[in-house]
Amino acid sequence: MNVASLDLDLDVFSGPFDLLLTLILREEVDLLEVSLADVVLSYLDHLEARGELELETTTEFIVLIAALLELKSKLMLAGDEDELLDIEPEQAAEELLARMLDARRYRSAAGHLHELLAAEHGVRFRCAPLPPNLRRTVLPPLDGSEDPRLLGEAIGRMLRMPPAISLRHIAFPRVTVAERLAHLRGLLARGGFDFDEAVHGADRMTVAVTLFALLELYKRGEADWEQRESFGGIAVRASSEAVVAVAG
Amino acid sequence: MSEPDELAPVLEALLFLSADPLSADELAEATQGMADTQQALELLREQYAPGRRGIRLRELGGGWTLASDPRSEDAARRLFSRPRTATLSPAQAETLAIVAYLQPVSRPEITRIRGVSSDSATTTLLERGLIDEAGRSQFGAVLYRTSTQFLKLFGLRSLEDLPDVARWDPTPEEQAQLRDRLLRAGEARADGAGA
Amino acid sequence: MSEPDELAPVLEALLFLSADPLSADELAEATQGMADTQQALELLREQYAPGRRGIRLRELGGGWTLASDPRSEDAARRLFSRPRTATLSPAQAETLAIVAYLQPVSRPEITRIRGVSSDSATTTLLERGLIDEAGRSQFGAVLYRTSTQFLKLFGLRSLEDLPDVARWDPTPEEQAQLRDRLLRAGEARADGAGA
Repeated sequence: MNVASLDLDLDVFSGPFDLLLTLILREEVDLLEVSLADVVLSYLDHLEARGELELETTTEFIVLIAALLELKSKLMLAGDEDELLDIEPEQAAEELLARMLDARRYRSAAGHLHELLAAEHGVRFRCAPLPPNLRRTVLPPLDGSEDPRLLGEAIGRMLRMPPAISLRHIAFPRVTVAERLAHLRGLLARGGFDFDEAVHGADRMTVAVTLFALLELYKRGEADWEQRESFGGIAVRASSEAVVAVAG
Repeated sequence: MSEPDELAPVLEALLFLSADPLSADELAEATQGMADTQQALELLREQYAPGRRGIRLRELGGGWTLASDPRSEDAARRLFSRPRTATLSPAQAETLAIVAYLQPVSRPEITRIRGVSSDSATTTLLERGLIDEAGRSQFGAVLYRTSTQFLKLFGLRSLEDLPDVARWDPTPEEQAQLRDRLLRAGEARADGAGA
Repeated sequence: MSEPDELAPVLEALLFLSADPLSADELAEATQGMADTQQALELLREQYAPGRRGIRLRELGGGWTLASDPRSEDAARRLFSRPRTATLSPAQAETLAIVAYLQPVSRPEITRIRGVSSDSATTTLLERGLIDEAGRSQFGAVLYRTSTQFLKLFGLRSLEDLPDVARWDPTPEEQAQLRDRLLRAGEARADGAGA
């Protein structure tokens, strides 16, 4: 089988691996919500069921998973605030493609090295010490011929820390239910609104918090809504009670 | 100045004695321009033409070196009771290929390309003398490069003998297909699932 | 059974590869009696008749061996016995720096700081007399310190004369001990490589 058709059954997704990839790249499934560990476990189960190791596809799988892990870690720990959650699907696809090509390239090069080595089969070299009368004398270097700065520089190089993963820029939810309540009440005061309009241009987190705020308004009897079909628009209006209250 | 046929035996002796390949310059320097080194090497090359002798003259690792003819391998294995070199595992071959093409290259970089840790492969390649340390990267990671031993064992005159790595890249059409596969392979299913 | 002139090149290869003389019996066993070993050796002897080649076939201590022709000795001496000054490889320089600044220091510590095995560098430094053993750590690992020879090579009167590393320190504001900082950086690099 190829990696593409590996069947997955995850919390947020069930279907073949290539579909998951496609959905991630089209941003229809949030990579942050995909448990890559579960994907790996599924693959291991699959391998166990097959009882054999398919080297080619396993390598492809490892490269893809590694690339997804890196993408995911970039999403979680964006190095710069501007970059936060800012990987375009095309960019992600290009990166995955570049990874696959890189891995493929050096795997092929490794195959070529195997061929070279095989072609040299049976070629041996002489390995014998020089006759004593020809042995190279190694002169002890002169006193003071080495510069102590060499040592200080070496220490300096080894003191360098590798680039640290910064946790500074993890996005903590900055939007609060109170803020969204105020926003929705403002819209309601104008008579009513469409939910899409209320969250126009907002990020995922804001959409979720706005939905909470809407539920809160409903619970308090301030708003009613209507949705004519699944996934259709949600029309929100002030509840009749509230209207009466206002009118009264 | 003597004749090439007087110089050839001297070069032969030097090549016999030296563990490392010797360049024409090194040979010329050691023989202090006794005669034309290139002509003498040409002469030696004829004497060592494949099939004539049990020893071959090879141009490897930036110089000239003598090596056994592979036809004696069965006998050599019986006599020395060890194979010429251990074979490379797939992980070692991939690591070696990355070092050969990208040198100097660090371990994290190798790991990034392979998608898996390459520590034990790197250590084995170092122990077998196929790669050497080559300083540190700007982030402090040890860098690696291939050794003369690598060129010798793989029958290469220099790194230039390695084919262009782009040779194994898929054609632009295939790349476009791969890109499509990544972006849209599951689209039919995605649409099916979304309905 | 093949002819002596097919066996001769195989014997030639075996003699070429072996550092020690090989007896006729050993040669016969390795070639599993392909042909008459004595006849093939006779043939080789003719090919290697003195004066014809830069390599000679000699009978030595009950066996046969190849050796360079004495006429190439001048050139060989120029090539091989030129005195050479040993320089420090990057791995040796780093290992020596760790020993110089942290002494006494153990091999496992050196490895942790460098992030790669440093056994061969340590061994070379010991052989060159630049470092000495200095007892054992509480965990039983051999400890190293620099030698008087080291001070001479670097033109230092005492270890106090070692330059202040602050000059090359990428983060001089760090307060922790040099040893702890080196270990921490080494381990951080090792973790990064494993990711």
